[in-house]
Formats: sequence, structure tokens, C-alpha cells
Amino acid sequence: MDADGPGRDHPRGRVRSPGAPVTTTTRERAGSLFRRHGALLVLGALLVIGTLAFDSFTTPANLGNIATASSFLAIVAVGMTFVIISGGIDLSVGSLFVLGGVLAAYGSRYGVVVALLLPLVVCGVFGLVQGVIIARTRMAPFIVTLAGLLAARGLMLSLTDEGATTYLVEDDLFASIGQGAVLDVGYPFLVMLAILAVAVVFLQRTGFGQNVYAIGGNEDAAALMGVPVARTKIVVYLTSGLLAGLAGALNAARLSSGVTILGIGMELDVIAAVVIGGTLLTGGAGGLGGTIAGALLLGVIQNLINQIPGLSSSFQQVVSGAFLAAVVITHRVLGGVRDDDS
Amino acid sequence: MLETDGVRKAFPGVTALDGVSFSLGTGEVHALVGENGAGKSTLIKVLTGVYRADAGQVRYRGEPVSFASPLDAQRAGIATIYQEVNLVPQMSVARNLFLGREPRGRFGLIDFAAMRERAGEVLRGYGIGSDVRRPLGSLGLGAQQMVALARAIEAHAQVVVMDEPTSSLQPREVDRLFRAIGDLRGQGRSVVYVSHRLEELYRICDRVTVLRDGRLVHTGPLAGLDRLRLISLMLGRDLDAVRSEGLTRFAERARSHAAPLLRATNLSRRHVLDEVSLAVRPGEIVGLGGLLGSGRSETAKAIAGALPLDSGGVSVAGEAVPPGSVGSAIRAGINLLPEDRKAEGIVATLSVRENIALAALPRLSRAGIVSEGDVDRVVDRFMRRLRIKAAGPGQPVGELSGGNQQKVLLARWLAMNPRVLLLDEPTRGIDVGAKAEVQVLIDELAEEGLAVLLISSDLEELVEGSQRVVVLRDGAVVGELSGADVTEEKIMAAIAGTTDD
Amino acid sequence: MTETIDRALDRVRVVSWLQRYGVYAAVVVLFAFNAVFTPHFLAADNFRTQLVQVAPIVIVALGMALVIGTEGIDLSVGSVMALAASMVALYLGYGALPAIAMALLAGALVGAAGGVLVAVVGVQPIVATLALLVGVRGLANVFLPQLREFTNPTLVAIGSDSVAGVPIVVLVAVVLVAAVAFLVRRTTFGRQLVAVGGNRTASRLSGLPVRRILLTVYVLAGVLAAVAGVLATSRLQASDPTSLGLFMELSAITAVVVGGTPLTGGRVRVLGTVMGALLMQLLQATLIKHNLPQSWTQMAQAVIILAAVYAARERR
Amino acid sequence: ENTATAPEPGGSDAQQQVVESPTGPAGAGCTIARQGATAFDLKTAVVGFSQSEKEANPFRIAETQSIKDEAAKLGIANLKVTNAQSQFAKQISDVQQLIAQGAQLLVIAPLNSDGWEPVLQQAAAKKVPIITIDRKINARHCADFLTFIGSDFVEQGRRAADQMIEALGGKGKVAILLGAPGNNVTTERTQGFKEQVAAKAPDIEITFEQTGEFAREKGQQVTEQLIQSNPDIDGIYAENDEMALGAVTALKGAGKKAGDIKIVSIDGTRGAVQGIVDGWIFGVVESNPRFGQLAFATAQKFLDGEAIPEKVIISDREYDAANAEASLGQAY
Ligand SMILES: Nc1ncnc2c1ncn2[C@@H]1O[C@H](COP(=O)(O)OP(=O)(O)OP(=O)(O)O)[C@@H](O)[C@H]1O
Ligand SMILES: Nc1ncnc2c1ncn2[C@@H]1O[C@H](COP(=O)(O)OP(=O)(O)OP(=O)(O)O)[C@@H](O)[C@H]1O
Ligand SMILES: [Mg+2]
Ligand SMILES: [Mg+2]
Repeated sequence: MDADGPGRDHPRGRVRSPGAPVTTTTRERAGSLFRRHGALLVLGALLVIGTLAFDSFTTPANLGNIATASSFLAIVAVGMTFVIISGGIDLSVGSLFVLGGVLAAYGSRYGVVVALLLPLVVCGVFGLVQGVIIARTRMAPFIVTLAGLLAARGLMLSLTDEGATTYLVEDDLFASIGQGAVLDVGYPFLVMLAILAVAVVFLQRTGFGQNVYAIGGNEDAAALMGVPVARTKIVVYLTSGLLAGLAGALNAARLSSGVTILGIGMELDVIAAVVIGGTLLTGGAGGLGGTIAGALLLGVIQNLINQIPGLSSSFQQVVSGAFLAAVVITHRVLGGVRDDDS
Repeated sequence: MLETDGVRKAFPGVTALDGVSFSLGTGEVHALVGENGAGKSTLIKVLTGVYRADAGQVRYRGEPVSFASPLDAQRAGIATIYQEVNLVPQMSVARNLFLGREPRGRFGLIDFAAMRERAGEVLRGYGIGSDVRRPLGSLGLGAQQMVALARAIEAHAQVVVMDEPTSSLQPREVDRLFRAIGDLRGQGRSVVYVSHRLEELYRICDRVTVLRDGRLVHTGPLAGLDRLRLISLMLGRDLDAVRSEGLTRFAERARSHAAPLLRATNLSRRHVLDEVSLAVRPGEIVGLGGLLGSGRSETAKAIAGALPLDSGGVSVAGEAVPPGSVGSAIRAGINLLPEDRKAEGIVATLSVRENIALAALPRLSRAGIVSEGDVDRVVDRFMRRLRIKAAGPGQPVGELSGGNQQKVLLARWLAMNPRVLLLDEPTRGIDVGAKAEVQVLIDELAEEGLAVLLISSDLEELVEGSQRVVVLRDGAVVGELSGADVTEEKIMAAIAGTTDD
Repeated sequence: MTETIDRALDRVRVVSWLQRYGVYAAVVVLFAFNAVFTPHFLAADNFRTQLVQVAPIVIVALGMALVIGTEGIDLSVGSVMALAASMVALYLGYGALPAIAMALLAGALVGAAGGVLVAVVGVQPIVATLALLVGVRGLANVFLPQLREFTNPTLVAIGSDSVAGVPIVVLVAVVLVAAVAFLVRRTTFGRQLVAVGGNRTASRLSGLPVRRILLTVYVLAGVLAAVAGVLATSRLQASDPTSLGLFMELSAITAVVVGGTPLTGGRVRVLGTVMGALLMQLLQATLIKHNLPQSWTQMAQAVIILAAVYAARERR
Repeated sequence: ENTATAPEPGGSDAQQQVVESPTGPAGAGCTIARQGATAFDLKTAVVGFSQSEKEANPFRIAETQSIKDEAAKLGIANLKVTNAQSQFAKQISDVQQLIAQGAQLLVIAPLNSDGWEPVLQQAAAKKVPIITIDRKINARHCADFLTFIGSDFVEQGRRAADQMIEALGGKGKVAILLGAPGNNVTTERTQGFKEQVAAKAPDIEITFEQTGEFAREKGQQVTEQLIQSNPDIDGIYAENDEMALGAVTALKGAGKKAGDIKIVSIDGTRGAVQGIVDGWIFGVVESNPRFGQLAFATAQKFLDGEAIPEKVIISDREYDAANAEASLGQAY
């Protein structure tokens, strides 16, 4: 990809004076490399460790499971990456994920088209409305999407008799989208890759993508530079809503039902995946490749923890927390630019 | 070309514009001047769709317009460089330059190779040769300002609005800018030019509009308007008063021979500073000269403990200051007025009062509890002394005009009873009246025995203010001038490296 | 001309009044609604119930408000409550006071861990405290694998006794609100905290001990969460590390933001935070008392949050 | 009802009684031949157990422990245990991982009844028999899963209703503390209770239904609101013991006396049974978590070629004032 591609934030080297050659230290270069590809490196390291430590880790079936199971989180995280790069946050994705699944399962009785369109339309409208509120009223995205989280879950509960009704997927074609597999890797993973490819082009190679980075970097400046801030934000939240709904629908296809107990706290996992992937929560920098690596990383961690025999369920949580902390600390120490705050 | 008719704009507590009728002709360079807070930036923002006027009309090419956003204005052909550099620091230089009009390649996707190449070309024309892939934020403020300029001019706008474009530029860059403005005029494009540097106005502007307290007090050709008369219009004082006060601000002072109060020895940091040593005596003002990016700000920050060093040390009155800590530098009496007041200086959400008291809080408290009376006294004293123009001490500092923000920062440091003052561009963006006040103040402070290190891109200010000038290049000291040697020519020569080392 | 100015000023005044007091108005409206439509609402017992229930949220929200004031966020508060509950159960054998002390210490330690991650390592607050949210909840369960009841009279008394008709739990909350309000308004630390949230670089260059301030703020948030954990535990008369404080972070953040403290830092509204918590509590109570389903509760909360924050948002 | 006895009813308290194991139409029942697996030795096989929630409440602790104990007792060396920590997506991954690790028998305590498609497909491909305990999976018997061993939640609800009717003398106002929404235990315990009340005591009015999310604190808080706004309430049906105990704390706090408001709940934890002894709780319907022995015995029967019914419904005992004190030792 292009070296000047967005998200490639360069080490903050120092120029001597205008025209002088750029000088970067090895450490800075390593740091920047780590920030961009840290998740991938950690992922690689964990795969090696897993292979060495556990026989049953590197089997095609196990890796295929991890890939397929992670793709839903990854799809949602793609949307979240747009949101976070634009300087926002979207807490509603977990609720939209479960809402999308319920709607897809319900819609499947009218065929595959409805099964896909219904969640996309409803979750898209949710994203759109949140985007409009955020862009037009300048309310904090955190709050608007927190309200969205509650509203979407409330809607889902009222559609399912407070969660008691589980709609079953009644369209085989639709179900096969979620259940088919090529060599142990499920279709959802392939869908995720396709979405990733499209998203990368949009984020890196279009004016829209540039605008997303610009408003995340400095919203006021972007507005003064003529970036259509409101429109960009609206599209960003719309995208996030759509992808959350789509991931929910795919998951419903995989599970053959609109399970109502999903998605609680999912937003935090999604945010963690994005952040581990090297996207800064402050906006303006980051990329999609890291996000996907981050999502896979979370799946691998869970799988590895399961491999350790005799670890009580509480200890597993401690280990996950410690692991998350270790990843972000490594990130920060190796990859972060120390801004010498004291 | 672009006119306003009776424009009004009020903010809570202040009327920033009060019935302003301004008109810009085709192919003219129009100066917009006035004291800090006169309403210049506000007028520009109304013209370019950032604010909507409360009353009155904006006309562009004879048609009434109401731009909903800067984007609208840009589409209509009005490009703007705002007072504070307003680009996206994390994005690369090239992407900042082309944001919104990126060169397209296949399938309408952005062609980054072409963009880089064009950016390199364009910027070299403005004297910026650094890698266009670097994040903009890693460039010095001056270079950033040049990028903003290039961006506006390259947008093929019919009207280019510049709000204090030269405040962070070096003389060489100013020349380049003026050539660009000349080209614009030649092509029949119009320029609105805001600056506090009067000599610049006389060099390039055709007409002038003077604002005072949100009202238009004068508009007309610049040629033939006497400089003192212009100042009296701005300040609203009569001509004689201005004449008698004069414009020279720094007093002549004998050279101090006392032992140095501040001594910095061999300050080094990889790629930034290289064995910088300097000393300032009590009562002395030492200038720090050098080109954009020569490391002046870094030197100041290093002395103030805000920049970790690889080696070297600082002492005040012979006592070593523990390195790498702003707190201990401040306890030793070293105070730094930073260069970038928006990012490093003001706390925009807090009031004028809180901003002034910020650093001095521990002294204005007893047992960790703020003594409000003391704070009020200090705030009141400095608001008066520096004539800070605000609705009151409770007004958020973010709402003040640039110059008044700078005064608030100065007040923050003066409230600390400093021994050493490091002033990084203290008069940048300050109007003539206030500038004189600040300079008089600096003088007074030196008189009181402070050691002052003055960084200024304004060579005139540097020459007039300093008893000695230390010249930096590439993070190293390349010369020191004192006494009669302190002249603009000699400094330029030292900067350029044509003198002996 | 003057008329338009007057009208403009009126509008400005209304807007800034709403910004400041919108949440108070909302509490009053909801209160009035209940007084008319909810049976037995205007009873002393009812006020007691609402105040007792809201007290732990208020206390957690106080810490959260401080953290948000520094432009941070603390997701770990709910887990800290759980950890405090475990500590109480583990050390109750030594008496109520040592147990409470250990709980507060644990809260301080978790806060310090978060503070170090944020202030020293430089990890973004939301991720740093997310790691703690996950890990500390696990830790609480490792220490105390399941709910444990207790009958320690001191602890039970803290949870259920009253002084002069005011439940101890509420008294503690009132005292802490006063203390935090004092901290924010009158102390050097309070001023500095807000400045750090407003502009960290400027604060550092002004010689403020930024790291120490951040660290202290996270420790305070941890201790306050632990206090809330102890109170909730003593009210429940059982330590329940599994479900105590679940989703508390969202309730606390909601209270803070609905109360007018912006997430962008640089400002702390203590009383507004209390009002924000009260508003959400009243809403919840209203819906429960009218026996409306969960789905309604959530949708109504969404609307109220949006409305309150819309009224209080910054204009430009 | 076709009542059978669990194999080797051993210890005094730890065993389960099977109350119902219908063999289904046309002598169905699932045999190893029909299911397609090849017989293996349980002792040396890889057995996977997927627990749904953290072992942090008495029910889950007892359940996991009984599986582990029984495996140890039978000498099953290779038992792999996972815990989904109440996240359904994690449970699906967990079980898939167990299958990938070569599990030959799966015992699952499902978090949810629907949504098991990916697991069922993989298990079917490898012919891994699945036994679900405590909650069932909605799927095809034999093709998808071997059997469900557990209680009948609707029946539990009905029995709770019977107790409530008895407590109130068939008349009064009752509040329900619902379990976590979106969960078939909640749904079925509610359904059974309401059906029975409607059928047997139309004078009992259900005036209030709010979720206490199966947690003690929520149960307490909701009850506090409830008794404030509905002071005329006569009985509280809590869908698990934790919420009932929370309700007790709330009643104590409001100055009520033991027995003022009749509480009936489900689960049979020691705390709740003690509550009966103390007079605060009227009665408790048990939901027995000790599935270990029955699960492995069923698996062994299957491997030995016997036909296994679609569900094995276990007997749940009931605690009330009459037997509470004596049964305290048997409650978990
Ligand atoms: N957003 C705002 N909110 C409130 N008051 C404002 C705002 N922007 C400007 N003002 C006030 O309006 C007046 C005019 O400000 P403006 O920035 O236009 O001055 P200026 O002439 O550009 O000054 P300077 O030379 O210092 O840049 C000032 O008193 C300022 O305090
Ligand atoms: N925060 C930063 N990160 C990385 N590089 C920086 C940073 N600040 C400054 N630099 C680089 O260090 C060099 C020295 O900059 P500095 O601004 O201190 O020079 P100066 O002599 O003060 O010039 P001026 O202030 O006029 O721009 C510049 O070339 C700049 O690119
Ligand atoms: Mg201005
Ligand atoms: Mg500088």
C-alpha cells in the first residue's frame, strides 16, 4: 500500500531546519513500526507460543473456529475504527448487534432478502439518527450512543416479549451464509475480509477517508479547511450501525436463531480490539489492519486461556485483564511517542 | 468583490461587531487593523461562514450571500488562513495541503504518489523542503503557517483572507509571502490582510480598514495615511498623545556586570540541541536569534525543565536546578511563556481568573485551601496592570482575543514573582498598543533585576530589546553579539553563517 | 435594534440557565409527575428508599466526576465495588473496621494501578480501566468465590440504621458530596485537577504536578468506589462479588454527564452529578412503581439522557 | 408419569431421582447405532464440559463440582472444563474448541436454548454425543443431541404456585421477581406459575412483575420499591433464591415481620432453606444441580448400546416449614 497512506503516522523526528533531511532514531522507527503492526506482532507471537505449548491449538479446525468466531467482532470493529478515527465512539454496537440478529431471524421467514435488509435498515437508521444528533447538536458521542445502547436494547426486548421469544431462522439460503465454510473457515470470515477490503479502500483512498482522519485530528481545523464535518460524521455512525446490524444478521444466520442474550458488553470488546490494533482513541490516527489483528488477538487469547487446564473461571478473567493491560502497556512503551509529560 | 453592510455580531457579554460595513475591491490587498479584540477575526469569520451575523448583510460579487460553513465559502472562492494555525497536525503535510481536493487516479481513488510529488513541488516554491510525508505537527509553527498559506493560495480562490499570516514567519518567509500576494493581486484576486506589523501593511496593502471596539472607524487608501495617524485611529487616542508617547518601547540601559543569574551549560539532546550554553545576568535581556526550527524554543523549554536532556545543566544564582522537572525550575524562579499559547498556554475552559492564578495557586493557598481574597487581589492587579480586556475575571479565556490571551499568560507568570523569565515570542499577535505595553513591562521587569531571555522572530524587537543576542543554528550556538554589534544585519549574518564562528 | 438585542440576550440567558439547571428542572418535573400519579409517593419512607438506593451511585459518581474532570474515565468502578465486597467478607473476622479499612485500601490500590497506567505509562484511560474492569472483577471472585452472608452488627448497622431519621448510608453520601464539593471548589488540588483536564500541556508547563494529580484522582475514584461497595454490601448484608456493581460504570458516567460535566474535561459539577444520579434513580423508580417492563425502562432512560444532555450542551 | 429411579441412588443427599424419561414414539430413544458414534471407553476418552456461568453461585458451584467429582470417581482422566462467564458467544466458541480438541463426549450446561447450530453441526460431523444439563437445547433428538437431563421449569413454576396458593389461602395480591430477561428459565418459571394460579386460584391477582436479574441486590432494590408503592402486597414469588433473600433483606429493612409477606422461591440453596427455618420464606421448590452421576451414567448406558430418551427429567424436592430444618443438610 501507499507509504503515504493515512494512518501511517510518522515518527515525530526532528528536522534541523527547513530543507534538512529527516532523521529518525532506530528506536523511533521501531516504535512506529510497533504502533502500526503491534497487534499483528503480538498475534504472531501468541500463535507461536500456542503452537509450542498446546498440541490441539494449531489444528485447522481450531484455527478455523477462532477465525470464524472472531469475524463478527471484527466486522463491528471495522465500523468502530471509522468512528474512533473520526474522534468519536459508538457504544451502541452491542445492542445493534443483538437487535440486528433478532430482526434478521424474524425477517428470514420472508426470505433471504428481507432477512438481510430488515436489520440493515433498522440498524442503519439507528446509526443515522445517532450520527445526525452527534453532528447537529454537538453532544458527546459517548452519551448519544449510550442512549442508543439503551434504546436499541429496549427495542429488541420489546420485540421479543422482554427477550423471551427467540425467532428461528427459516430460510436455508440465509442460514447457509452464516454456516457455510471453506476448509474449516466459515463464510462469515470471508464476508469480513470482503468488508475489510472495501473499508480499507474507503478509508485510505477516498476523500471521505481523508475527511474522517481530518475531523478526528482536529475537528475545528477540518471544518475551517472545508471538510463537510457533519456529513462525514453522519456517514461514519451510519456505517458503524450498518456493520453492527450486518454482523448481528450474519451471526443469526450462523446460530440459526435470533438469540436475545447476546451483545452485552460487546462494545467494550470492540473498542479493545480497535485500540489494541493501534488506533488512538483520541482520533486522527489508526488503521483497519490493526483492528482486524486486534479482534483475532482477542479470540486467540480466549482460546489459549481455555487451553490451560484447571484455571478457574475467575482466574481466567484476571488473566484476560492482565493480558489486555500487558498489550496496551507494551504498545505504549514500545510504540508510543513519549510526550515527556511529567 | 466582497462587502458587508451593517454587520452585527454579539457574544455573551461582548458585542464583537457593531454595524460594520466593509468593502473589498477586486484585485486589491486590503488591510484590516485594530487593537486586540477589536473584532478583526470575528469579521473574518462572519465573511467566511464560520459565524452567522446577528444582523446585517454579506454580499459577494454583488449578490447577498449567507455561507452556512467555511466549505460553502470555499466553494464560492473565498479561502482563508485563520489566525491560529488551523490544520490537522497528525496528518501528513501533503494530505493537509490537498485535503478536500486530492488528486485522483484510477477509479476516482486518491493518487498518493501524484499528491506527494505535487505537494513537494508546491511547497518548495514556499521554501519548505522537508519531507511531505511527515506529520504536519512535527514542523515548526512557521512552516505550518506556510503550509496553510500554500493551501489557501493553491485553492485558486478569488478572495484570500489572511488573519495574521506573518506572526510566526521569518523575514525570509515574509518576503516569499509578499511575492505570493503580489502574484495574487496581479491575477486580479483580492486579499484581506490582517496584521499588527504596520511596516508590512505599508509594504503591500492598497487600502486599510480600521476597527475599534467592534466599530468601523476608518476606511480608505493606505498610501498617504500617516503611520502615527493610523495608530491613533486604532487606539482611539488623539494624534498628539500617540506622538508624545512615541513608538519605541525599550529603554536604553547600561550593560550589567553582575554575576550571571541564569546559567545554562552544554544543554544537549539528540537531534535537537547540541551543547547550548548561555548566561543571563540580573537586569539583562538576552535575545535568542535564529531561523525557524533552529532550536530556540527547545532551548527555552530545556531551561524551563520541560524538555528532558541527554546532558547539560541549568543553574540559578549559582545553584543547580534539578533537571527535567518544570516544578523545580519554577521553584528556582524560572518561568517560561510558551510559544504556542493555544496548545501550551491557556486552559480555554477556565476563566481569566483561574488562568492567571494557575501557576501561583500553591502560593495563594493556605493548607491546600485556596485563599480567594488573595487570588482576587492578584488577578485584579494584573488585569489592570496589563490592561486585559475581558468581560470580567470570570470570562472563559477561550473567548478572549489572541492578544488578550497572551496578556493573561504573562500575568500568570508575573504573579509568580519570577527571577528568570523565558519569553518565547511574547508579542506575537499583539497589537501595537499592547505590544508597547508588554515591551515596557519586560523592560521594567529587567530593571527590577530579573534575567530575561527573549525569543522573537521580529528582528527589530530583538535588536531593540536585547543587550546581547545569542544566535542559534541547527540547535547549536553559532554566535553571540553584544553592545554595538547587536544590529539586524549582524544577526542576519550570524544566522546565515557568513560570520566567523 | 435594542429589542433584538434584548431578545437575543433573553435567549442567551434562557440557554445558559438551562445549561446550568436543566437537570434540576428535570428532577422537579419527574418528582411532580410522581407526586400526582404514583400512589404513596409522597411518603417519608419512599424518600428514604430512593435516597438509600441512590447513595452508592452518587458516591461512585463523585469519583467518576473527578476523573472525567481530568479528561479521563474510569470503567473499573463497578469491579472495585465487587473487590471491596470480597475484602469485607475476607477480613470481617478481624472486626468491621479492619474489614472496611482493607476494602478501602483495595480500592485505593486499584485506583493507583489505573492512575499509574494513565499518568505514568500514558495508556488511554478508557483502555487502562477496561483492563481493570475485567481483571479486578475476576480478582474479587478469586478472593471470594461466592456470595457470603454476614451478621456483623456494626456492618449491618451501617447498612440499615439511621441517625436522626436519616439512614447512615445517606449520611455518608451527603458528607462525601460536601467533601468533594469542597475539594473541587476551594482547594488547590481541585483547581489544579480541572486545569489538567482543560489543558494538560499548559498545566505541565505551569509547573503543576500533573502525574501526581492524575494519580491522586484515580486513587480517589477507587476509594470512593470502595466506599460505595462497602455501603452496598452492608445494605445487602452479604458480600456478592459476582453481581455487585455490574454496569455501575455506565450509571455513574450517566449521572456525571447528565449532571452537566462534559466528557472533555476541564469542569466538574458536583451538585449536578448528584442531581443526575437522582434523576436516573427517580426514573427507574417511576417505571418500576408503575410496573412497566424492562424494555420501557431502557428506552425511557435513553430519552431522558439525551434530553438532559441536550439541554446542558455547550453552545457556540 | 413414568417414574424411574436413577442408577445407584447412592449418598443420602447427592443423588437425583429421575421422575420422567419418556421413550418417545415408536420405541424411539437414541441408540449408539442410530446416532452413528463408535463406542469408546469413557475412562480414556476426552470428555468436554462447558459451564455457562461463573461458578459463583451455589447452583453453578454444585453443578460443576458434581461433574468433576463424578469424573474423578469414574477415573475419567481427560475431562476438559470451560466456562463461558455468561457470554453466549463465548460458550459457542468454547464448545467448538472442545470439539476441535477431540472431545468424544460433550456435557453442556447451556446458557441459552437456541442458537446452537454451529456446535450441533460440528458435533454431528464428528458424531460426538451431546448431553445437556439443567437447560435444554432446542434441536433434534439423536441427530443433534443425545439427551437433556434436568428439571422441568414449567413444573417448578406450577409447584411454586401451589405453595403460594397454600400460603395465601387462595386469595391475595402477588408480585413476581422475574429472572434475567431473555432466558428460558425465566420464561418457563413465569409461565408455569401463572398457568397454575389462573387455573387453581383465580382470586390470586398478580399485580407486579419486575426483573431482579437473578441477583440478590436487584431483588432487594425492586422489593424496596414494590412494598413502598404496593403496600397491600401479600406474596412474592421470586424465580430464584438469591432474589428471595434480597427480598427478605428489603422486608427486614422496611420493618416487616417474618411471615407478613409470603415468599416462595425456586432453587433450594442452603440460605433459602434457612430462610424457611427462620420464618421469612414460606417455601422453596428445589432445582437440583447435581447432574454428574446421572450424566455419566446415561453416557455409559448409551455407549453400552441402550436407548436413551430425549429427556430425563429429574425429581426436585420441595422445602417448607415442615421439612426445612431437617433437610437443611441436604440443601446445596
Ligand atoms: N467565541 C467567542 N465567544 C465569546 N466572545 C468572543 C468569541 N470570539 C471572540 N469574542 C470576543 O469578541 C471580541 C472580538 O474578538 P476578535 O477575535 O474578533 O478580535 P481581534 O480583533 O481578532 O483581536 P486579535 O488582534 O487579538 O486577534 C473580543 O472581545 C473577544 O473577546
Ligand atoms: N513537538 C515536537 N515534536 C517533534 N518535533 C518538534 C516538536 N516541536 C518542534 N519540533 C521540531 O524541532 C525543531 C525546533 O523547533 P522550534 O520551534 O523549537 O524552533 P525555534 O527556533 O523555536 O523556531 P520557531 O519557534 O520560530 O519555529 C523544529 O524543526 C521542529 O520541527
Ligand atoms: Mg484575531
Ligand atoms: Mg519556537
